[in-house]
Amino acid sequence: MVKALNLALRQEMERDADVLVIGEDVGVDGGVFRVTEDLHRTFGGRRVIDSPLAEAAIVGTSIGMALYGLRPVCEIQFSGFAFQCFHQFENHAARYRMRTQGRFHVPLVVRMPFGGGVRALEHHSESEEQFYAHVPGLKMVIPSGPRNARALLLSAIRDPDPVIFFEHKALYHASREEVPEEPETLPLGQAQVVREGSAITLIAYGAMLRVAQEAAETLARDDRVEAEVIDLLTISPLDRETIVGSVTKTGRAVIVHEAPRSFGAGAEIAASIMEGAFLSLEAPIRRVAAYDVPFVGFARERVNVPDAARVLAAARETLSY
Amino acid sequence: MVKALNLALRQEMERDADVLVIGEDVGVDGGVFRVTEDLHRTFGGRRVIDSPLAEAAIVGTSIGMALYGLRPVCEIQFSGFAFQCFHQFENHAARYRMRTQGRFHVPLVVRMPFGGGVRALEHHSESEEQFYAHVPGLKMVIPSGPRNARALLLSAIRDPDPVIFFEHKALYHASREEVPEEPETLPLGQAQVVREGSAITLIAYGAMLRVAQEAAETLARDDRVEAEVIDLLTISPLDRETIVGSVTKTGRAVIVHEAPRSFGAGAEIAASIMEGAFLSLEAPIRRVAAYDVPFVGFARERVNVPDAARVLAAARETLSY
Amino acid sequence: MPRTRLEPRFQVEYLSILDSEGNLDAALEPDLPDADLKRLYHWMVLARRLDERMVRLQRQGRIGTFAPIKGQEASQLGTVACLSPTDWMVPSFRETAAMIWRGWPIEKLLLFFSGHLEGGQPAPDQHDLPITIPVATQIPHAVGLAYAAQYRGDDAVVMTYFGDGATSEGDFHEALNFAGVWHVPVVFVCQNNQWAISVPLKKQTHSRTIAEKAHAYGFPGIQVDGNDVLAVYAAAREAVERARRGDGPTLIECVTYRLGVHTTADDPTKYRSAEEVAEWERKDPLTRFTAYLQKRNLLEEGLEDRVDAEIAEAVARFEALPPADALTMFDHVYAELPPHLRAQRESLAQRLRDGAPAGEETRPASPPMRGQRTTDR
Amino acid sequence: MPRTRLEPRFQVEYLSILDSEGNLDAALEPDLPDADLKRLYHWMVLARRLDERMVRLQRQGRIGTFAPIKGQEASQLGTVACLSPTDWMVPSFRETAAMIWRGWPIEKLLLFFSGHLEGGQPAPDQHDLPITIPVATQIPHAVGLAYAAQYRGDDAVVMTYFGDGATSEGDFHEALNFAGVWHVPVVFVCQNNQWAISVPLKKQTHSRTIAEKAHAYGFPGIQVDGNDVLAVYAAAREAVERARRGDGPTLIECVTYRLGVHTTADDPTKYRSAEEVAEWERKDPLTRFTAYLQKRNLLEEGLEDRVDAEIAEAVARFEALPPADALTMFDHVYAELPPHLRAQRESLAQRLRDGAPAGEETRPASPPMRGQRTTDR
Ligand SMILES: Cc1ncc(C[n+]2csc(CCOP(=O)(O)OP(=O)(O)O)c2C)c(N)n1
Ligand SMILES: Cc1ncc(C[n+]2csc(CCOP(=O)(O)OP(=O)(O)O)c2C)c(N)n1
Ligand SMILES: [Mg+2]
Ligand SMILES: [Mg+2]
Repeated sequence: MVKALNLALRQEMERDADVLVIGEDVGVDGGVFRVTEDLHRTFGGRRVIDSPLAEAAIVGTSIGMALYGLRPVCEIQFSGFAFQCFHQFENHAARYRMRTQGRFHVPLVVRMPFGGGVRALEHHSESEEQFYAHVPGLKMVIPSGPRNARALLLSAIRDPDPVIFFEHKALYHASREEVPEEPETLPLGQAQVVREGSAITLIAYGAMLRVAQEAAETLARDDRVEAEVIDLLTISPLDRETIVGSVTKTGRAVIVHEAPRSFGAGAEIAASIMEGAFLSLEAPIRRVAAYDVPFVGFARERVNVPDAARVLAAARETLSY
Repeated sequence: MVKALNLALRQEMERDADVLVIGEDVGVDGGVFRVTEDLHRTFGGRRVIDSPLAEAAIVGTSIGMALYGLRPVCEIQFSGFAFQCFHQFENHAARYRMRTQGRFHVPLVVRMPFGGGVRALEHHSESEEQFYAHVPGLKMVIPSGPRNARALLLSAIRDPDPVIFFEHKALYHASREEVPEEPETLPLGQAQVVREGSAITLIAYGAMLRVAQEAAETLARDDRVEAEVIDLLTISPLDRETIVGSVTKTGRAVIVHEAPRSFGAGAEIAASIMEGAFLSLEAPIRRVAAYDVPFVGFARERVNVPDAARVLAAARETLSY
Repeated sequence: MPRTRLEPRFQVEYLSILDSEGNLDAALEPDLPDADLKRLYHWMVLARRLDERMVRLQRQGRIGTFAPIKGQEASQLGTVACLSPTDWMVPSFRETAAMIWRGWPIEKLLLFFSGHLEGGQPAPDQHDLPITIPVATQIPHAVGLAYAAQYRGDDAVVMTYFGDGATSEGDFHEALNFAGVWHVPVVFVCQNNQWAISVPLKKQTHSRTIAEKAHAYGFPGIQVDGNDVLAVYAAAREAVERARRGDGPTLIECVTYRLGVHTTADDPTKYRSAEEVAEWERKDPLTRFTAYLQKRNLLEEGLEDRVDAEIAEAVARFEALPPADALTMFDHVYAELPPHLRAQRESLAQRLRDGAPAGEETRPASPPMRGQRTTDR
Repeated sequence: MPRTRLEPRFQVEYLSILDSEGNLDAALEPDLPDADLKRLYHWMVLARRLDERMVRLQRQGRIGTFAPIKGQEASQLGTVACLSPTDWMVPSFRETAAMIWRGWPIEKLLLFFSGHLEGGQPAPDQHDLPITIPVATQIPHAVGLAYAAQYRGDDAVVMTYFGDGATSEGDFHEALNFAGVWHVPVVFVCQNNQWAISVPLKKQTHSRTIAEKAHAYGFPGIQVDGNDVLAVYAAAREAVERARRGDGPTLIECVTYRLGVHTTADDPTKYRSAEEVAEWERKDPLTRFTAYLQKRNLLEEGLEDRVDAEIAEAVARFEALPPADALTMFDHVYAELPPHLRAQRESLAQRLRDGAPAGEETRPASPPMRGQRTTDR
């Protein structure tokens, strides 16, 4: 996925001189995950900015650049350090369009590695999508693989509004896929049905998509049950139509995410399904998520991050409800 | 409610020399809402600290004081400015107990005025409880009137863990009630059934409780329908037992909050009800909340903040579902 | 080299040209054409009268809470007067004088302070950001604008305003540090009015001056008598020229005073003495500038009346404006309306058709910025 | 007083006592008993050998990513040696030397860096905070501890560590400003190792020294040769005494160098030259101190071997520790387990009874702090 993201950045920067990259170690070093590799060499230090170590100013100055008409793509080195700039998102990035009644807007993309399962230390393993999803004016995007990552990043950069773009660390190198050379985009705000089924709907995003798919494959193989799998891709604005449409058909749903369960994104998805498909529901919607605990240390992480076995168990309970 | 909160602070400071107050304008000025009125005169500037204008340091230094064994009560002047210190909540206040496996903990209370309906400017009218509710290790408390505000603040100060304490601006002076002189506490994490009913459950907190009660009264008067009304008091940890128990009885629920609807606290409440009372549900759970828009300006606020009419409409639809 | 002193790269200077009696240090007098002096004076008077009028409007419940500028006119106009229209102005929440100079219609300000977002909309050709309420958070935006101007090769300077209290915020520090590293064309104007609501400067920072904080970021800072419009103008012109030349940022500390309330919800008698206020009233920037123009014979007859008429017309235009259309709240969340907002818009439309009250209740509550009064008055 | 210069209240000094050849400025030599010098040396050697050993352990996949300290031993030990056990030490994530001096068992550090929270638990009587990963966020905690000590009337000084990059964060600024206003007993130790991962100091700040940033907060700052343990010790003792006397905070800038990788996931050849590294290797704090003790005849036979044995035993103890008990993850979220966590604990217990794998997969992935390697090696 790293190469796909790098390709998207390179092509957009070639296409549009207003696109620039800013963050900690994104320049000479090419980013700690190498997503911005070689961009500094190609486009120079004024377009690929090694910033001082200050998240609020990375985002705050990028907002200023965006107000001027540039299209900055920020990198926050890890999503766990983005609370340092959260006020710039909530106070400003999300609000300038409204505040100025359309006179200004903020075409900003903020990329962040997120998620666990990579034996990382505290603040390097968490999933914070919910905090962004609850801020009107922001868009919250999470790709699940190289090809949609590249297409969604392209769309995010071209989008006139601020987009928080989460990249799952476990997918950076693990996830490999053919990515066409010519630019592709994917519309923000649209989920994808990546597996058709009629018995139950499994909803996931990021690295959890693979987990959901594994569970679906086992269900098909061992239980002779066809599960439909939805890849959200955009968390907010949430594509309720696709989700509700699917559950109206299947009557059952399991939601999977890595963030702590309580007050997480799964709650909104569940509530939206209940509102939209109430009469079709055959069983309570289940959420498979991390426990409601702070970072547990990677020695204990494996039992906390949802795996196929947990999704499978939840799906079977739902099916036999 | 201002006097009740002031009483709680004064009595706890008299009782326990480790309790101190810190924030912007909390000292000589007595706080912009007068909640800390006269504490500076009584306890002096070392215990009632007029801090420099920096939220992250107010909370960050308070965490240090709490780690030392003191019990700081911070005031963030408006909840809209607490994103400046959100990283100190999420990175640290919520985690020190876990991080040190119990060697340290953070007995910290952070008071913040929140909520709309007071003709205030941007960042002075929002409701951010959801952001705190999703952080494991924090507690999120919202009183609905003078007496429970006083009792909950007492409990929060005595609680060994960090408590975010939201005070609704519209209740500061509007809401009046007898408050006994001798200290009262209320357990954190417990909701209250403030009105018994069997037909539908209305769930609210803060200033929305009054709105829900009005709707319940109208239902009783005009529709001859008895609604049960639950005052959450603590948002997190959420008292699912009380909520689920009530809806198991009534089979119908409407949740009311001022925060934007999507990915808000109402989603968790709805999802929890669905998980806990699925077979009792007669109708989809409705959420009455603000629209998913940034601050609209107080000239338009009235149509955005939920009122009794909206709750009533939602309740009637639910009842006739 | 055991224990050696490192020579400081910068020194802090204090600049004052016109003292409180209107006496001049002719050597430093900026060469301003009479027309410009008159213009400055016109706006100083307009700003003062408008400020007083707005306080009355607020007391009458005709607008909401706002932050008066009385006493800070010279700090704002002396600095903003050095900008050209294509330069950028980034205000905080107490820049009425700077904003009207930059062409904000008075009625827009009134709209803003009566809760209409329309009041925050700059004109299409206006290079100003709107009022920012979270203290210091606009400073990085100014630095980003300056970076963008430099990146595009545009000849634009950015000037941003904030108070003494703002210097304690992390955003102030991070933004000035970026500006120093990037060497961008930005001028930081700190209106040190001695107070952050009830917190005096000595509780705000132990630094002797705010100006010297610039040295931590590797660029010059200067302290100027902020009630001396000539000194402010001279310092600002120097800083703007430095920025335009490509010689980087400057921090200007305008030593001034908030003669009025913090906001119309504030009661300063709780935290400061009448003596202190009286002492600063003797340093009023307006009387001082008047005395100077008097000596130079540049005072115009009936200026106050013309200014008051100008204000009266704006107030009339403001009060003639139609009530807010609630449905427009969905127009500027995103460039395009997503499905869930389309649905929410439709349900609000339905509520309004069903007769839900669209506007605000007409109770004369007077809300925060600083807020206790909202609820007990 | 038209345009006048304000005399600076402080000056920045640079302190160096022992140069890279081990030559001494006798006038400034701190009067340290031989025993203390030997003790310092012992810990310097231990820190160096442990660091090297930990890198090997990480390469072998026996611990996870960590941040080596090679080259910064003098900065850490010269400062921490000035604290008494009842003083407080607040580290960032690169203070192995300071931490072991403060009594952290080596096996706890190894536990920490292999993903066990048990490794972050200070002893009941230990006045240290655990490793903090978010840059600069621990600095306000140190100021709060100092305020609390002063409030309680305890005779305790707080020392906190951070890097050059940390000085760009808002939390650094806000914390130092509070410390200046509150005049609390805290010593800020900045290990300026020239790099923040790949970002060199000149891209980090345009300030000439980090030491002078203290002036913005109204207290002294001093720059010291951070590879000269005697100079570091002298400066730190001065600062600790100042704090204990009640004369407020000090910022110490230790000019040093990270000789190794940023973390074991980092590849410094991408951003810095072998020449630069070689040049700093000539300034190695250990060789320098060795030369000095040599001259004073204070070197002990077989110290390396004794130190290596000490390390080997700790590693053995570490590897003999039982695997993590997954269920304890619920024990320290709150003082009491709320109902929803009781339920979650029960369901995890059930999963484990049903044979869910408790521990981590034993693949040799090597994760961040700095992270690209986690996934492509
Ligand atoms: C981040 C933030 N915290 C708190 C406030 C509340 N508040 C509004 S103005 C103010 C004082 C500002 O003081 P200063 O920066 O000196 O500006 P002045 O009001 O004196 O012009 C405060 C605390 C705010 N608006 N933003
Ligand atoms: C708030 C925050 N942002 C980013 C990071 C990622 N990160 C870890 S160490 C580091 C560089 C720190 O540089 P410096 O302060 O000089 O300390 P050093 O690593 O040189 O000891 C960065 C950017 C972090 N840990 N915390
Ligand atoms: Mg001020
Ligand atoms: Mg460094």
